[in-house]
Amino acid sequence: MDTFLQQLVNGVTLGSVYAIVALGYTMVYGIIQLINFAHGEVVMLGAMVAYSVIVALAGAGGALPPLAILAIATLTAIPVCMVVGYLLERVAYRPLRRAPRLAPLITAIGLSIVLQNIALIIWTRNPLPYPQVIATVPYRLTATPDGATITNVQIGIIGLSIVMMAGLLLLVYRTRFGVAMRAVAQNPQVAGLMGIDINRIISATFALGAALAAVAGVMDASYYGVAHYQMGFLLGLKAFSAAVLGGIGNLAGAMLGGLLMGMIEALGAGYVGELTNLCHLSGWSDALAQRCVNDPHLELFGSNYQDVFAFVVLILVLVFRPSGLLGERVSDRA
Amino acid sequence: GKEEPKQAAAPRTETAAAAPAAAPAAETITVKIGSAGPLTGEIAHLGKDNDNGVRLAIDQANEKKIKLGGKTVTFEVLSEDDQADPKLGPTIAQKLADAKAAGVVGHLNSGVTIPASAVYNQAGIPMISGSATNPKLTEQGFKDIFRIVGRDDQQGPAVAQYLESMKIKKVAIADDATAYGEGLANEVEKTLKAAGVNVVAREKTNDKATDFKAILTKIKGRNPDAVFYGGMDATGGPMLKQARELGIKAVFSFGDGACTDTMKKLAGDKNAEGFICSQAGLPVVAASKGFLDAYKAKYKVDPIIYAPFTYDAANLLIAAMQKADSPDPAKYLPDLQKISYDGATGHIEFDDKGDRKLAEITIFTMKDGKLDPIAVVKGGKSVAFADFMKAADAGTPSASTTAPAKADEAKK
Amino acid sequence: MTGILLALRNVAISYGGIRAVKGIDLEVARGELVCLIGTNGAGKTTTLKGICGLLPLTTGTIEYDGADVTGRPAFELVRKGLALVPEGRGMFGALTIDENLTMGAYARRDRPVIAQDVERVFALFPRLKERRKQTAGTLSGGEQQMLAIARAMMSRPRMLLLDEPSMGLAPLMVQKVFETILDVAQEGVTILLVEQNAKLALDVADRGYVMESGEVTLAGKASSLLHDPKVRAAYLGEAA
Amino acid sequence: MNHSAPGMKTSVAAPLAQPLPGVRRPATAWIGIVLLAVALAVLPFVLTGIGTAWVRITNLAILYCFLALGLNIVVGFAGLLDLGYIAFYGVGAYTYALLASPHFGLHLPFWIILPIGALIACLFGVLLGAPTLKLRGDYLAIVTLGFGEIVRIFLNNLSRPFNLTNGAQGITLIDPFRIDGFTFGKPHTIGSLVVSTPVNYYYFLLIVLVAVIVLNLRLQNSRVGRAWEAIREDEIAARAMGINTRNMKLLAFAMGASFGGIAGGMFSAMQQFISPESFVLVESIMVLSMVVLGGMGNVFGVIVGALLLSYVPEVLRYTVGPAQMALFGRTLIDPEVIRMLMFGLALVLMMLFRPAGILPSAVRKREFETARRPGNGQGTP
Amino acid sequence: MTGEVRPVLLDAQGITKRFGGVHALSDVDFQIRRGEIYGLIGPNGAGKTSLFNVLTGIYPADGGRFVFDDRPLIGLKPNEVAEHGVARTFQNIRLFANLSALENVMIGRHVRTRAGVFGAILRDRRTMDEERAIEKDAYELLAFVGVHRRANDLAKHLAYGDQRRLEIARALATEPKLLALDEPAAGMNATETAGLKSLLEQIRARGVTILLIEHDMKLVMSVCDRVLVLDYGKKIAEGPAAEVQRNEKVIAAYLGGGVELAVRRRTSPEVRSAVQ
Ligand SMILES: Nc1ncnc2c1ncn2[C@@H]1O[C@H](COP(=O)(O)OP(=O)(O)OP(=O)(O)O)[C@@H](O)[C@H]1O
Ligand SMILES: Nc1ncnc2c1ncn2[C@@H]1O[C@H](COP(=O)(O)OP(=O)(O)OP(=O)(O)O)[C@@H](O)[C@H]1O
Ligand SMILES: [Mg+2]
Ligand SMILES: [Mg+2]
Repeated sequence: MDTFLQQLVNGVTLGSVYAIVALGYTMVYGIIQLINFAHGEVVMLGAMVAYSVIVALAGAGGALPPLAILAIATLTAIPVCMVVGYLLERVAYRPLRRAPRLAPLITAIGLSIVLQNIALIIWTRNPLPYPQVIATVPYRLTATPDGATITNVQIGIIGLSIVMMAGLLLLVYRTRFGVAMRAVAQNPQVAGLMGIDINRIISATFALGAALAAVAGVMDASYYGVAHYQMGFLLGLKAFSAAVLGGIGNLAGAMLGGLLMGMIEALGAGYVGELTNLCHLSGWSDALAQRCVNDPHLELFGSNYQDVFAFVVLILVLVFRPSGLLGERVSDRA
Repeated sequence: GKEEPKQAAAPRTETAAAAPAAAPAAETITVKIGSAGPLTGEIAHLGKDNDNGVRLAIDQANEKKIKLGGKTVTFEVLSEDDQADPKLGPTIAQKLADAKAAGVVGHLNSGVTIPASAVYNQAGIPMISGSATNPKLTEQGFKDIFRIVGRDDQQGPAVAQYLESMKIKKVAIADDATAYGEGLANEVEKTLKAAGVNVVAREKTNDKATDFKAILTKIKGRNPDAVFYGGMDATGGPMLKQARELGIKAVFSFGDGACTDTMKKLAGDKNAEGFICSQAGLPVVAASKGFLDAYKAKYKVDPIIYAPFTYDAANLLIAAMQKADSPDPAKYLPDLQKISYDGATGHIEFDDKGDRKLAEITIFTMKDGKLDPIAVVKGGKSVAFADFMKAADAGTPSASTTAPAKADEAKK
Repeated sequence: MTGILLALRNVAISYGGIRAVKGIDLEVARGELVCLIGTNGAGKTTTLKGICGLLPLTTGTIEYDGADVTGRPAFELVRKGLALVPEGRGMFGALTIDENLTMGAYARRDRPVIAQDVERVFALFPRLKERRKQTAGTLSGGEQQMLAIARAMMSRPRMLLLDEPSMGLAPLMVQKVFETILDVAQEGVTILLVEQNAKLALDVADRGYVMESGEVTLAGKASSLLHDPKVRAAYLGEAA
Repeated sequence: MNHSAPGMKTSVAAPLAQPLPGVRRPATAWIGIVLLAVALAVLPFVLTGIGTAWVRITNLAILYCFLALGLNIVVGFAGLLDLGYIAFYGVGAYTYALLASPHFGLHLPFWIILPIGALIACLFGVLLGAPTLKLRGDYLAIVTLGFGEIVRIFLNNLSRPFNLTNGAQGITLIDPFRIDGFTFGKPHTIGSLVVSTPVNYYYFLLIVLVAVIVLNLRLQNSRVGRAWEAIREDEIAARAMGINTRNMKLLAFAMGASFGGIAGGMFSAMQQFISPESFVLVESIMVLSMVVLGGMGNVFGVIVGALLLSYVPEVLRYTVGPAQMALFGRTLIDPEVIRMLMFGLALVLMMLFRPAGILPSAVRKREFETARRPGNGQGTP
Repeated sequence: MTGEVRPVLLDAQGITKRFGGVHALSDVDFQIRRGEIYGLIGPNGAGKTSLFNVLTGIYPADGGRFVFDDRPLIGLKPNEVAEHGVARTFQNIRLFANLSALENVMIGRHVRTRAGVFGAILRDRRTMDEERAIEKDAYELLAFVGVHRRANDLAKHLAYGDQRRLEIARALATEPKLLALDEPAAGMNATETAGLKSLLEQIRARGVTILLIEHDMKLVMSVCDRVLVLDYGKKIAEGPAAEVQRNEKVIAAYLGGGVELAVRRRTSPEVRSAVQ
């Protein structure tokens, strides 16, 4: 049971990161129906910029308290990423707003390659050990001596994610900017007729998503301890899947999807093997029982199928709820 | 493009030069050595490292003004990026064949090396890989394909034997689901099981992962005494770090892909302390201080993993050419097959298949922030490093293949 | 300050190569209700879109409230009190009726008055009040048309451009909509009305323009257009 | 009243406005085709002159043409965004590898395996299509992406507990194509002409490519092709017109998948070694980029896209390093990094300047451009 | 025409459709006879379009059944309904916007033609003959509705009225027994509507039964044999057009007191003076 609790903690932490990244995808998708394939790269840039700042500050005597270093690093990464996000939209997506749907998808892929290679030039191709400015302190969750723990870093990540998500929800559902965002998402031309400056709203949405991505990048890298110029790709992909799982274009959906994705991955890796252990069936066949004496973990699907598990859940959800968990069923009036 | 005439021209001069009586003695010839590996993509840092190894060897050879057939040779490195993409393997091989490379060092991964090897074989160009560990590479029956790194089924058992010698009861095994990582882990698993060690978990992640908490938590639940991970330092380091964070106290062990200083940086000094890893051949630090210094002097960084092997591979090609007194593959190939050479990674001889003969495998541990050799495994036996060195000093046959001079360096 | 609120001078608009509007002049005085009629494809919608800054002009200028607003983006004009009820209604499909109305008032900042205005449009269109939490995308065609007009009124425009407001409305509803238009006009809002129901349009309007193939072919008092034999033949379904 | 059968008989007898499809080609077109054929026939020898590597690159490019054409059926014709297309390629490749290698000791001839591979891939296509038919747009994209990953992960892991695919180690010593003792895997000498292995395959690939192109063109201009177009434009209206959208979408998936399967088989034979590394997501993305960049829905556009994206990186490989040397006298940045940078930038720029693709299909072009000849009739009835 | 009772083509019994709490259709019964033009009117949101959607299989019904040409329709998919001989147009035009007018109509022929993948690839004689027939039929239909001069123009570039007619041609291409038109006159002026009227009559003359949703009373009154009136999803009246027009309930719910009168009454003195 302790293992289960630990997996849950792992899953929620990872899920929080996914959720924050997924929000960026979902906002951009919601507003201009674009899968911003380069979003993962913005996450990576966030981690990298913060890395340089941390290294510089920590190297410069270390007079600053660790939390301050981390804060300064993140606060530097955020505007850099916002500018990158803004530029992405301005240079590569805006001119294609009326183009066939897949054209911006390809520019997004192109930009993703470009950003990766720029990062490669700046930060080398080696995996960078992410400075651990904050010493990890585990807190025990149960009475068992060697049981499940939650670390201060995990608590920080989960807490910060919740704060950011709440802030975003407030922004989108309680402010004029938020309403305008949703209106542009629905029908940009008419939104213009309501007095909304569409371009500004779209740019702002990109910048906002990029700011979240920057924070997510720092969280991810400092949690797992590495940053790499290609770290954004897989993370982005997972987060994008999470956004779809929750219902793309839907903020609450992205959060739910992110959390679920994190937990599915953790629990999937942790338990699929156990569930598909052929040795549970040794009663049925002697040959099997024989093999199981030597090898009690004759797992049909082990942690190697972790991603399969995640995608199967995704596909099942979409088969039964074609617009994702919380996606509005935009009924197509005939 | 513009380069075509140049490329077409280059081999011509070379072939002319290779013809014995054609030129006066003062003439120099250019011999091209291919260096193939991923220079872009996920594991480009390793590819670059390999390339650096080759370049170092070639630079040194050029300084020596080697003569072949009476002519001074300028060696030239043709670096090709295979992007670690199996599909590109044959294309790159063909490019090197077209450019009339006299020999090739590469590629990095088995997945690329295997399809490429067929092309080298057809073109009759000797190829030596310093890092492709998949046994299949040399099982294809190609006479001109060699490797100087331990095969998975040599290295894997070695680590396993060492673990076994530590009297470990329960082991968890993980790999990165690549040909390298999986192959190695499979061999470790096989050997351990045969020795009656309980393998309590067999997990997989992937070579791009950063999150290992899920499988580590599962492993923790099984309470192993040791964990073996088949994979590279880029994933091995973070894994080690996360394991310690989760409170896993088991001994961590790795293959050569994670037998690097990078581990210390990625895992954190404290976490890295005490992990075990293996490397084919005799310890880098010991056997070839010369190589290490030269590498550091030239590139301002430490070699990552396989650079000493590719360095040796390039030197092997040159040595064979010198023996045959010709850069013509057909001429020097027999000499390459029969070669006996002391390199940065120890003594090298090839068996019939083109694999390194009876390679020693050294076990290291991270001690006080440094990779320390603790044992040498050879022919299925693990000998403590100090004992091995003593034996080498005494000139006991068990270490006869090691050049004493190198062992001396190691002692100090 | 002149009495003219909106003036188009030699306005031409094309879609790529096709000239949909070929250099027209059109004026609307403050407080006036002007209608623009014409066959399908005459360029009426194109003209309205051009005025609102949704389409770029190839030539010509547009003056609104004494200022040259040629080439200004739509949102700026809305902030100056120009509102368009677009053809095809332009719903925010996934937003509720309430939210659509809020969007209409986006350019305004007087919250309490906005709430009052919501009640005012609900009084005009009780049907909308019944469905206020329903998403606009699922409303019937007529309901959407009502919402579009209501939403435009939420911006408290000084000038309202209506593109075929009666399209798809039941007779009773058409009646209501036109009553509303007159009410709005009476409040002092200037109106430019594009309408297929020429009879009705000319009935309520002060002046009218007739467009054909991108050109204004007739203009004058609504009453005189109503009796023009060419108009009667082409738009009122009467034999010439 | 007279109940005549509701039908097409109408009193309005109008002359047809344009010639019917399937028109005869003029003589000049035939000459062009013959010239092109000759050019393609001698191409490998010209390329060998530059370097045999170029023949191999060309072979891979043709293989990508197959893939892009197959994906074009799904994405370009039927409008279904598929990000996991490479899975079918993988299925085809593994089918070939398992049936013609020492792995299971089977050595079936290729003309039997290729159809089997196509069939199995086709089955996978239906398997993927069936549960996802209701999904639209980007939801479909992510599901197909997931499917592609699932297939790859299975290929990578089906080595235990029972060894089906040999896992990440891949399958070695795959048989090359063989016809009656003639093997594609070895050079042959005809008179004084040496026909190398890649050249052998080149001709085979070229013939298949021509067949595939004809097939695509014919499909596009057919009742089936129109039904796909209708679905892409407006699914609800298409259904109301009596088009069985479910079957037509499945058909698109199945056909696209079969193409992928055949291409996979050929890849296996050419490489003689395959491992799951060749069937990763990035490959799917690459093929999609070829389709979109070339001009979705236009068979020739797609081919241009495939050739371009296959050759550009190779050309850059040959030029970037030397160019840098010429400009700065030394290598400032790794040529490979610059190559990737330029490749990424090229994708962006080409899309910015030709958003509908390099050779847009008639329909896609219309979608984007607002320009049009004015029609002559807007009359009332 | 009036005296003779024609056989029933479509028999609808107890049709019910709900959207959440909204009862779009409650227990609607009606019958359409062969060869007639049957009107469907009612206030906005009465459920007319919903009835079309249920009939053509786009929405599943929550209750009731349709018997069409002696075969039950309920539960069929839209394409199956089309195969049975029901074609429709859409209130918000749904043409294949980026295809030419001709291609739009050719797609309409899909359900009455057979060629499959193999035919397409092999191009056998039968397929080619069929292709030619499809194109010829499609062009004739375009001519029939009067948009043949724009056969090669994109649907989205056609003027609104032409688009409406093109939609009708596309629907006719499926050789329907029943043609369901959703507000075909919307956006047309009186003169254009008169043209539409004659088109409807020509279609009827070809033996196609028509179900017509329209708000243009002049058109409804002049072409419809019988009219069904819906209000809030319920049937409030049915019968010959003239009769329905006088029905009190229909006047109260739908027709009102005549547009012009009401407008005049409300017109302000200033405006009135300006108008006169
Ligand atoms: N997006 C477009 N692209 C190309 N041509 C267009 C486009 N929109 C309209 N047109 C053409 O421009 C001309 C004018 O169209 P417009 O919509 O302004 O006419 P309208 O007077 O509003 O007609 P309706 O009464 O049918 O609404 C028509 O010929 C139409 O086909
Ligand atoms: N998909 C849907 N989801 C929710 N409500 C719907 C949906 N479709 C229709 N409705 C509701 O059902 C009712 C009937 O709508 P319908 O479109 O059938 O009206 P209609 O009679 O065609 O009106 P109009 O004349 O304005 O077109 C309306 O109140 C509408 O809001
Ligand atoms: Mg219009
Ligand atoms: Mg309706």
